[in-house]
Amino acid sequence: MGAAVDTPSDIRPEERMAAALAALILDPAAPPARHIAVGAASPIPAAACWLVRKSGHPVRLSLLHKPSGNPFTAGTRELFDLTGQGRIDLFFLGGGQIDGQANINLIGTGDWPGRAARFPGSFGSAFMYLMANRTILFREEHSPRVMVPRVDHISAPGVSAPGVFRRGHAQALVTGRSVFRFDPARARFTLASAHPAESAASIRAATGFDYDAPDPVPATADPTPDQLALLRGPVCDEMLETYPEFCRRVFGRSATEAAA
Amino acid sequence: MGAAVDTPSDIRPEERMAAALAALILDPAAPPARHIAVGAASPIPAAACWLVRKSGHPVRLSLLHKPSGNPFTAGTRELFDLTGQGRIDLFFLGGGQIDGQANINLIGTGDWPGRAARFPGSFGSAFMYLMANRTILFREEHSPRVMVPRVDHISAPGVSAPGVFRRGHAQALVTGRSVFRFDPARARFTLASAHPAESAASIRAATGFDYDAPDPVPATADPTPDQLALLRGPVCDEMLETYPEFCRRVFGRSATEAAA
Amino acid sequence: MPILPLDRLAVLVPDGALLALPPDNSLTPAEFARALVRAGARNLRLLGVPVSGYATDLLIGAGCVASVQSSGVSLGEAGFAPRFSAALKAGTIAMTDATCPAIHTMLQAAEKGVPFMPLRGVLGSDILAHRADWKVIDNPFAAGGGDPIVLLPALSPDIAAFHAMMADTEGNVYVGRRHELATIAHAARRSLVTVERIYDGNLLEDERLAAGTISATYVEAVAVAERGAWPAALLDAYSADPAHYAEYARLAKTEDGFRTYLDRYVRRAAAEAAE
Amino acid sequence: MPILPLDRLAVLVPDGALLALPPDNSLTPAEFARALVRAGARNLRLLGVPVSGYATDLLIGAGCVASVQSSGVSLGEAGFAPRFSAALKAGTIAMTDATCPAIHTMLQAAEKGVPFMPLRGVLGSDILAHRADWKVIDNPFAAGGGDPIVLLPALSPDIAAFHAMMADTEGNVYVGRRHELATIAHAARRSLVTVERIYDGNLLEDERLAAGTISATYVEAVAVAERGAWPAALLDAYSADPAHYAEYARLAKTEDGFRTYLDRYVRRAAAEAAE
Repeated sequence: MGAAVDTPSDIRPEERMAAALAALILDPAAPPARHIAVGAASPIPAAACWLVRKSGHPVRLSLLHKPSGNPFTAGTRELFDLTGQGRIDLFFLGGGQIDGQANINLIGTGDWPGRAARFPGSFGSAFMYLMANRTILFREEHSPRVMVPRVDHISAPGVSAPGVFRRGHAQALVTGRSVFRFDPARARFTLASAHPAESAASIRAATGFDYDAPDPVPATADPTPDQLALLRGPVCDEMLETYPEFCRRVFGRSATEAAA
Repeated sequence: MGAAVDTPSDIRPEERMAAALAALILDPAAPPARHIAVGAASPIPAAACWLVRKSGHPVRLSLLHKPSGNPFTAGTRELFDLTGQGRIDLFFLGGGQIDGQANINLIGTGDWPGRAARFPGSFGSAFMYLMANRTILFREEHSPRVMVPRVDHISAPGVSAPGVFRRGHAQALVTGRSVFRFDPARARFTLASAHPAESAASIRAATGFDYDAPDPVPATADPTPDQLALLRGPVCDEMLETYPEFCRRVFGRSATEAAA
Repeated sequence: MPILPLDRLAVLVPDGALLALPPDNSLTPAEFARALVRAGARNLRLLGVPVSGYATDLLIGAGCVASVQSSGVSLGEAGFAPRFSAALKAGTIAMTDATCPAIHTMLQAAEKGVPFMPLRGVLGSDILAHRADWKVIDNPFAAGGGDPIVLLPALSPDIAAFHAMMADTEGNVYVGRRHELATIAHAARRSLVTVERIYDGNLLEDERLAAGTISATYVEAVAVAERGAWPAALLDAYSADPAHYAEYARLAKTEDGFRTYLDRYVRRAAAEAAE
Repeated sequence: MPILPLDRLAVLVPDGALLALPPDNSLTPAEFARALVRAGARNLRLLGVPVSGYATDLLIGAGCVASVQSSGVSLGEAGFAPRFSAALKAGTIAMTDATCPAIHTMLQAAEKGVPFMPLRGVLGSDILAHRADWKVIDNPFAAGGGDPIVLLPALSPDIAAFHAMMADTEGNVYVGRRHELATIAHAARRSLVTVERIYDGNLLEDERLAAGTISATYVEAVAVAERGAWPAALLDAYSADPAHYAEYARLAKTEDGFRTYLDRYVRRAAAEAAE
């Protein structure tokens, strides 16, 4: 066991993001999240979804990269088909760059296709962002190089031209420093809360794009002790197979321990 | 055992048609038939294909309605996809009506959709006839009501307008009385052979459409004793599961006998 | 995902529903069709995927059907579908003819969430001439144009019904190699499934069984119906019953004979089960 | 359908072939990629279906690759794909970006034998702006028009390569629940398949196994390669090897380190096998 996670008061940033994501998933003002899909390399959203489910909410989870027992029999294609059918209520997307219109860039910086710095690529974002009923954006790093005025390349657009078939938009953006809400009608973010040790000014300094902010800025709620216990216990149990490295780093647990 | 099929000289009409079809399948002038598909309710073509295979030709057979051990894992859709890919070299089609341009009608007669007499429907013919590399037409009944000047409705067209994507056409038409060859460039049949007891005049009288004919008209070859032995033995063995009624009627054998 | 008695499953089909049915050789829900007759279903719009057989003819004969879209209606070796033919002649049902790959394609478009999909072939068929809902465009990828191609609209059945080998208590259902059933379930708004038996465990967590399993995501409710495909075959579980097909074909030739069939095999069976 | 030694399978890939590869979580042919390195494959045009990982990075590092089309190239939890990133920076490979469902769709169009298929979404993405081969039309089924939709061309890989659980002597191969592999095989002109072992019998004649089997129709040749997906996982047969991914990611950061990796895991393994 890692000594760093022994006490509930010692909240890891990933745990805070997971709890913030869980609150957004359950937001009563948003359309219901009956079926949530989580893409590749998304351990924090996966943790948030398991937290929602282990908290007793009967949500259907489709975890794309769960090696065994996943719900699909045609791999990622079934996820995209499900989303095309309108059956995926919520998806998560990150971004190498994210701008104030909620455009995301997973391609790279500099000349196409990322001559300055190449990111892994757009994966399903160009489809999912338009076809899922809603999307929550997340990115741990909250800095001017990630949160930019305008992305170098658009993997998936935050808003679409009139007439373009689109089911949903970004509901919010969760980072290592704060939570933003997104209003697609205005194509603009509003700061919703700042994590502990952050302030209106520190968020403004870390963010390259313009946004609205209330005064004062509310503090992001801590995960409750129950939530922390769920995250470190049953949530981690579910994630060990898919995200062994994440579980080791955040929860101090290893897959071999679980298997033993 | 049915007494009617005990001697090779007692050739059943279905056996003659199967042998004639087998000769056409192996026609060296036609493109090679590496992969042949046989649709629903086509016992005579199925017998012809098994005869080719049991004669030692390494043809791949995809039998659509074989209940077990068939090659597909998406039912008929996989057959149509295979054909779309250009992988089906030969298919068989029948017709409630067949006309001199090789149009086939599986819809019915009278007003659409077959108010005078309704046939079962077009099945995959509207696709297969254009997309298989070649097609052999077959129909046991050879009469003016089946072989018509012009079909009442076209399920699938014998020839297509210039520019229409089409891989193949009818190679031939095999009936209970004769074999016709089809020339798509001229959209016209030529009588190739008449079965025993038929003549140039009897074929002409039984055929509602116009066609070319050699003089004299060759006789359709009898199935060889080896072919008859194959048909009544190993070919029937393969077909009992799919076509029990056909096997009982033509070969005098029943599935229970085979299972016993 | 509830496991219901069969008669409760049947009443989930509202009058007028667009109901997709697989054919006799592919997990046909025959006992479910008999339950629909007993439940007095009305004005069903049947979709054969891609063709139709016993279940469709039975429902037509029992007066449950307003229209049929299919690529073929027959009883296989037992011949033409008698109640279908009679109803068509009497003008009591509307018939929309299709061709098999077109039905698969319209469902695949719905599965994928696109408004249409193209299909080769079909041009020159009178089926196309009678389908105002099918369009022909010039292939936009053909250099120079002049390459007409058919576009088919997405088709989402209100309900897909089929008979699977088994279901687990999550609602995952096992259809084995018949993957085309997954497309029907994906394309339909709701799937109602009868099964031979309930599987003890999660079908998707067994790698071997998962390959032939449709996720509960698509399944609204399940009912157990032993030998529920009869008189059709079910995978390797049981063979078709040609004698019964022949009996059905003989009786259903006439209205009276069909009533005898209903009394003998549809209504009496239920009465006996209720005793 | 021949069962070949692995090195004989690798030489069936001609220089310049458009080679489709599934990603690390879906039967990736890792050992086959190592055999391609040993065989000195050149100018391969790799297609990630729909994304790319270890095998693609390895082939790029070994100089086998001219271009990559993919929706993402990464080593998962082990981070970015180092040889891909270096080659892209150096300009030694051409990159064509896509988005996952677009790659599935282009293969499905080839599977179906149609010249194109539509896909929702994608509009407004710069991926579309950089794809001269993708078109936007006004949905012909939208009343009144004004509904733009993307059309994607059919894509037929010259060769699909993947690592399946087993093959039978007919050439049928078992991929279990990973049905998307069937689409790759259907769309490709030829499929080359490595397997853990040869199955004694006909996979398509066992109803349970048939559900996860791809027909030999699509398979050109098979080779046995035990643990052939390593360091990736293979269904429920073995898990991924995160330590090896980490070692690869560390070594492949530099050209020299990558050479060390090749000597240690790609070239030496073959030399040992040849002894």
